[in-house]
Amino acid sequence: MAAADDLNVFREEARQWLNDNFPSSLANQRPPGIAGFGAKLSGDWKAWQERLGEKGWSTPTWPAEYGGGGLTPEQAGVLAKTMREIGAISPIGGFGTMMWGPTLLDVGTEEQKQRYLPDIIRGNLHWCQGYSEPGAGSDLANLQSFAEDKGDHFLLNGSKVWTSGALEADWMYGVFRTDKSNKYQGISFLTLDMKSAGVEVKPIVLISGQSPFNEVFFTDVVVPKENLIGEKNLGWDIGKRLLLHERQSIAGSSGDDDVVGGSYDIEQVAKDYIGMDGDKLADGAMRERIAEQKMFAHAYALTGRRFSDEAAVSGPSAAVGILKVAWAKDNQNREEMLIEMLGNRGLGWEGDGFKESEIKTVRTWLRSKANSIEGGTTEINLNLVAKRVLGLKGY
Amino acid sequence: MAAADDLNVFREEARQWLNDNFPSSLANQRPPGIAGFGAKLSGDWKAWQERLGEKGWSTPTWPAEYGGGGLTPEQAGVLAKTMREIGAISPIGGFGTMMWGPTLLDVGTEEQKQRYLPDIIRGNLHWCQGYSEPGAGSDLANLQSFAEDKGDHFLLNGSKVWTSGALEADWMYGVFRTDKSNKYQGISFLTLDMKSAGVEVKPIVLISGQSPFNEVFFTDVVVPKENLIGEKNLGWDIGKRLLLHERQSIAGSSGDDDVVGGSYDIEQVAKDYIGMDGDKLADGAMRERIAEQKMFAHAYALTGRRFSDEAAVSGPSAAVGILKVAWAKDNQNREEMLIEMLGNRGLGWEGDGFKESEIKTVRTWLRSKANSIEGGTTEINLNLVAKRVLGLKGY
Amino acid sequence: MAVLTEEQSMLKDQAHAWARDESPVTSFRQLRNSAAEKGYEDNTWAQVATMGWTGILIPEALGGSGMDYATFGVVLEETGRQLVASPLLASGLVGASALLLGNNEALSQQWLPRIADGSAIVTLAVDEGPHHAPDQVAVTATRSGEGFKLDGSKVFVLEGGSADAFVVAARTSGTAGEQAGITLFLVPSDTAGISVSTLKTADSRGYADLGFNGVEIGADAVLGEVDGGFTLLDALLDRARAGLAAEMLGTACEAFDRTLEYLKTREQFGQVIGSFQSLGHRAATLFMDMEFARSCIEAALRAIDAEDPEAPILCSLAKCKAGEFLHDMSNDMIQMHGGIGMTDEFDAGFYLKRARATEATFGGQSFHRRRYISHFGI
Amino acid sequence: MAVLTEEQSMLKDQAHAWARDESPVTSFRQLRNSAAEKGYEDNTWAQVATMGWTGILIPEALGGSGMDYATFGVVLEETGRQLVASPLLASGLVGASALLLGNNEALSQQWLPRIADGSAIVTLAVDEGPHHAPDQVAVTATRSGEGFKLDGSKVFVLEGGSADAFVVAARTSGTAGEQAGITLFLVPSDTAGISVSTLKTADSRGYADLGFNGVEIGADAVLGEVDGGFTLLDALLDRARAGLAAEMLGTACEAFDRTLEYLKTREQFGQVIGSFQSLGHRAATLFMDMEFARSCIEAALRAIDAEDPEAPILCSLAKCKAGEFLHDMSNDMIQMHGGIGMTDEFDAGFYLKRARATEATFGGQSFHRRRYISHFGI
Repeated sequence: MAAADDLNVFREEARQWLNDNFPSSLANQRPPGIAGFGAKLSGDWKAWQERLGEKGWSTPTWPAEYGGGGLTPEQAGVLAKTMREIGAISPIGGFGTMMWGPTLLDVGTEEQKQRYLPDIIRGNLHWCQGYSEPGAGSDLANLQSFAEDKGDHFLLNGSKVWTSGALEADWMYGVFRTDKSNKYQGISFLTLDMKSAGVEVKPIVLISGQSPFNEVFFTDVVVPKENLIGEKNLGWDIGKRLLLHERQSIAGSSGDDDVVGGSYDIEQVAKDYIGMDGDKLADGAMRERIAEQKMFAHAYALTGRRFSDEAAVSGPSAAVGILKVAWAKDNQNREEMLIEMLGNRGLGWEGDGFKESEIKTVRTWLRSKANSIEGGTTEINLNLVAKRVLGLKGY
Repeated sequence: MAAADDLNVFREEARQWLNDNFPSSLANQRPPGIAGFGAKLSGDWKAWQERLGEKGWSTPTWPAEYGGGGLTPEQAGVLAKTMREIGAISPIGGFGTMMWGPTLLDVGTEEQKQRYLPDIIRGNLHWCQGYSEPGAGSDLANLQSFAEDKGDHFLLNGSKVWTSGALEADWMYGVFRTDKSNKYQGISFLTLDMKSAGVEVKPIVLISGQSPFNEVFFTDVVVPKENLIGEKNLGWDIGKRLLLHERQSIAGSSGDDDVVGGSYDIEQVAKDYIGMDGDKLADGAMRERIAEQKMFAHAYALTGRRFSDEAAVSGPSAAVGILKVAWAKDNQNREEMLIEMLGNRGLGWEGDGFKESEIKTVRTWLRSKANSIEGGTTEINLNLVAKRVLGLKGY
Repeated sequence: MAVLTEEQSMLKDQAHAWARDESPVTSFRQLRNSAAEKGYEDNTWAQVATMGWTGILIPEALGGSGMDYATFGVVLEETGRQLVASPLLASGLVGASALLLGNNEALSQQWLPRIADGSAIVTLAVDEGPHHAPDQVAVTATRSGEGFKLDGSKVFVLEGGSADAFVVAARTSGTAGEQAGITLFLVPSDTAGISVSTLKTADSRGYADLGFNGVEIGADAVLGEVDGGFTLLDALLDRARAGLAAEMLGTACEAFDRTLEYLKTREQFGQVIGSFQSLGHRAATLFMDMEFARSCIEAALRAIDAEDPEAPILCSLAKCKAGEFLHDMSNDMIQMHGGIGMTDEFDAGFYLKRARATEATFGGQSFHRRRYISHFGI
Repeated sequence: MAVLTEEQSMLKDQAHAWARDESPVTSFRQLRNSAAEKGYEDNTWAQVATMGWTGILIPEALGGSGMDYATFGVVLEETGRQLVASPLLASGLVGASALLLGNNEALSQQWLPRIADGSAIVTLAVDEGPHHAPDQVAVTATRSGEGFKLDGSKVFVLEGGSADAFVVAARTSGTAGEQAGITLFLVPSDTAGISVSTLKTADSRGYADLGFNGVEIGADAVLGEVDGGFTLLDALLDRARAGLAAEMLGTACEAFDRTLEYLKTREQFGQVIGSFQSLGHRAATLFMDMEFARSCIEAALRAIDAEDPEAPILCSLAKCKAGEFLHDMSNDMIQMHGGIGMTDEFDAGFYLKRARATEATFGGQSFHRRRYISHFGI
């Protein structure tokens, strides 16, 4: 009972603080961009970013000593609910809060935590992730970018690929080869300043015509020794741990969204492009497929929420790999259904002949094809679940 | 043009012979059982069996010297079409005509062909197939039944499982271990008389309550040396070749059936158990699923026919493995749809509470679960196609 | 799995141990082989009642323990694992819920103590055709003196052959297809004019078709409102669906566990078959389906307990996801076991047959997809 | 593949070599990059015409070679492999078929020689909404003097921006949704009152929306029967569907071949990725889909040539199976290539975009499932 009372006290405290600090002009508004992922906010959004970051509630459960909120998981749940109720959305995010910060909390030195975490919490720096390399594909540990140990620094040469946000990023964290004689035990986890001499970024044009990803080239880039996270040559375990946080963040984000009746209104598209027969969609087969899609998304959201609750108790589990698989499947299925419902309007590329919403749907559909490849292919994630969760051999 | 003329001459010959020999009482009748697979026919059916077998048209393309029809593939096509037109169905079939005979034609000695083929052609003997063994599963070559070479005979001990029709069979052909030191090069292809001392047959009860399969136990069974087909220890290749004929026979049989509007009337079940809304099924989603099922079956039949035509030119190909996979998928999908449409009537097991057709549907549905296991599992067949047709490594 | 209360943990352990030791699948096999008409063993039923599971939902004052649906779900999941055959769901959950929701004090006083101690079986009679369709009620309840007269027939009534009373959905006005005009009645099974025909089903459980031929009942037999019974029926059915979904989850989880164990031990071509990626990936996908189904079922049960207005869509979601997972799992249990899975000697057939029976009960996957999407205006 | 005639074999080899050498996917890439309004290169089109493919169906007396649809399919399969962009299907097959079936000697004499030598493009204007629905024609053709006056609009007309004439399905009586009352007209594109708006589509081909505003045409513009045009339209569409299905098969086969090659050469974790069973089984399944699609398409084309009454259901079967295979294959081409498949630099995106465009043209998979099943009385 005492615990429940404490939560009520906290709820009041949170309400009061939000009342004093959340600009009412932003209620139910989506941020124009994410601080910590390329956006430089201004006006009320900038003020909100600063106040939230100062309070540490952008990362509610991170320790207060590094600038985090220092809340218990229960309190963080109350905070999230309270923010939802008044339509307050955090504009701070990106790789820093989702993956890099949690990993650093697990494995960083005290000094490294003091150095990196405060800026992540405030959304001051935009981090990008240097993992994939040309030719490596799903075999992530097949790294060629070589950080040669030069005594007081590493000298980095090579390249990374599929790096999202690299064009605007301030810093990169990633995995790099430091020993060519040992595949897994020859990888180190490093950070590097993207403004360092010898770093070059080149956008990749996708089939959607957009360029959310980049190639990053390193030519004799000097990386100070202090940028080594964990031990030299033992960075692969840190890298894998971070990926668990990545998948967990997918689980967490789904749990926060109100997927049922969410913002992507497949029902409206169905009404507009197929039409109704009384109170039912005129196409009975499509109606049932929409139901399947929405129910899958609903089950996914409930599972994400449950896994988040369980992770708050026992830490991230390899079981979240199924959420990554499900997320890709659901996205791709929904986008395909939208294209099918749009019919010949679902072929719009540009120009006045198509509505903006139609062209956007086509681009989003094409972009979604990467969902089952990025962040670990569906095949790799199923391998991981088979091995680590089900205990099967041979994966 | 000469060829076409010849075919016209043959068409007339076939019509005349059928007019003289096919009992008109049997027009469009299905035989009460298959001679060569357990049935002892009587009356008009027996007369028809004898005349057809004597003419060799039960196996139209087999060489006349062994009692076959001696027809070209084109002539056989004309014969099949002519028989369809007057509703004449051959009552001769089973493993002998489908797999064992074609294999024997490929690999048997002149003496063996003379010994076995005439009875197969006339449907005089019922053959069963001894392949699977307890515990071997998909690893068919993992054979334990041992035929010890005793000079003038083999002494057979062990058992076979999943042997269909063994209870009524006169003879068995199959693969048996003759060398324990070599997995694949220690197998021989033998025939044996099921009335031999030491052969015991025990039916297996399936989840459908039926017993189409048996276990067959061998205790010191004497198998004469003349029953060896091909060379000793080199029977595995013959065994595999026979399986190709098995899959080819699936292709061929589908091609003969008129699948579109076939005998299993899923539309009628839909009308009776779901109902109509005007000229369309009341359930739009189920209507589209039925369309998918029927179109898959149609595509399967067309492909079976095409593969048969091609095999007539170039012999059986591993590509027929996909027909086995498709056959299982289609059967199982159709049976599941029937059960779903029957609703709570699709749970009938026995008694007056259910119609005979309902109970039969339930039993058939349960039996169909074996379709993706028997005759090579779906997984094994996909492996074979990946390896032999697509040329992929590792299968 | 959601974090359990201490009470729920205890019940889960108790149910798990009892089912494993006292009523495992071999007990069900004996029952099936005996071809017992009523589809359960008296001894099993007596034990279920003795452990108090029949009274989980019933207030302490009426002989129960006054717990909630989430707790009931924990027990049903465990009995579902071993295919325990008893009227626990039909009477302890559905029958009891009808009285708990039915707002008829006299009937509650009369029947709930007997449901709680297992001395009475009360079951729901709703469907009249091959498919679940609660608004298609056509059995008529015409005014007759102070009471009503029932005519028509019901099908596929759970434990219909051994029930002491039926909760009958009948039409006091309107026509089949309308929600308005439906009324629920509690009718003792020995009332004159009722005929009961038991069914022999593939899952070997107790079902019956019922005939009502001028069955006279009093006005005091009404549960809920005359003509306004559909809301009550729908709420009652949602409880039935969520409870059945929990049982189905247990059945499917056991099928999953047994199959996974087989994948780890059965060798072919010199390696365990679970190391073949086609099987390993399928197992991982089934694991996903299992986790998704569990999330939905737990959410549905909690929503009922919390009187959450989203309970109806969550119950449809739960029943559908349980059905989809159990459907695929029961098929894959056979496929992954190969030939042995096809034999009656092995248990996989029991899981398959039970799967389709529970799928068809209280609405199959299609029914619930349509019920779910109708909440979204299309 | 069905056994080919000598003529077909020759044409197949010719088409294969020409597409590979003169109009491979890199040519299409250049076309796409040039953002040419009309969606094909004049030079490509001239070569296609010079090789006589535009005249395959047209009698020798009118400048063609008088071959059959099965032969046309052989060529389209090869051009489909390399995504060759030209009005060959729209004019050489569909436009020509309208005249061949339309029973209007004067129009045939006037247009068929020009279609055959590529100097005129004649295309079909049928749909008016986002989904293919030939009986939903609403464009009106009202009697006006000796002729008719057209009002309304058509969408998604193949090569609509460069066509010299349109075959327009219009309504001379009845209302949208009825088959009776539809009439086909051949209308030169420079007729007063026609407006043409070209579209920029994902597959970078030539499409246009058309507007008809009091377009006056003579009675001699009628193809087939006044009010009875639906039968002609349906037969014409079936030829279009079977021909397009052959082109789609080629597109999908090329995607299959390239992907299979990648599975055999790309290494990860020290082995070629095709050795992973999840990919190998998917490839084997796609092989099945490919073989099934081929059987259906060949049967449909042969049925058209043989005037088989089963041609309509075979054409729906062919278009549906081609669509299903191309849909899955275009998705799997990207997935199996991984990240590289997502880049514009690689060709997979072209196959994917072309796939959905052809799926939507002349009826998608759902349309044809429903058309097929309607033949079975449900």
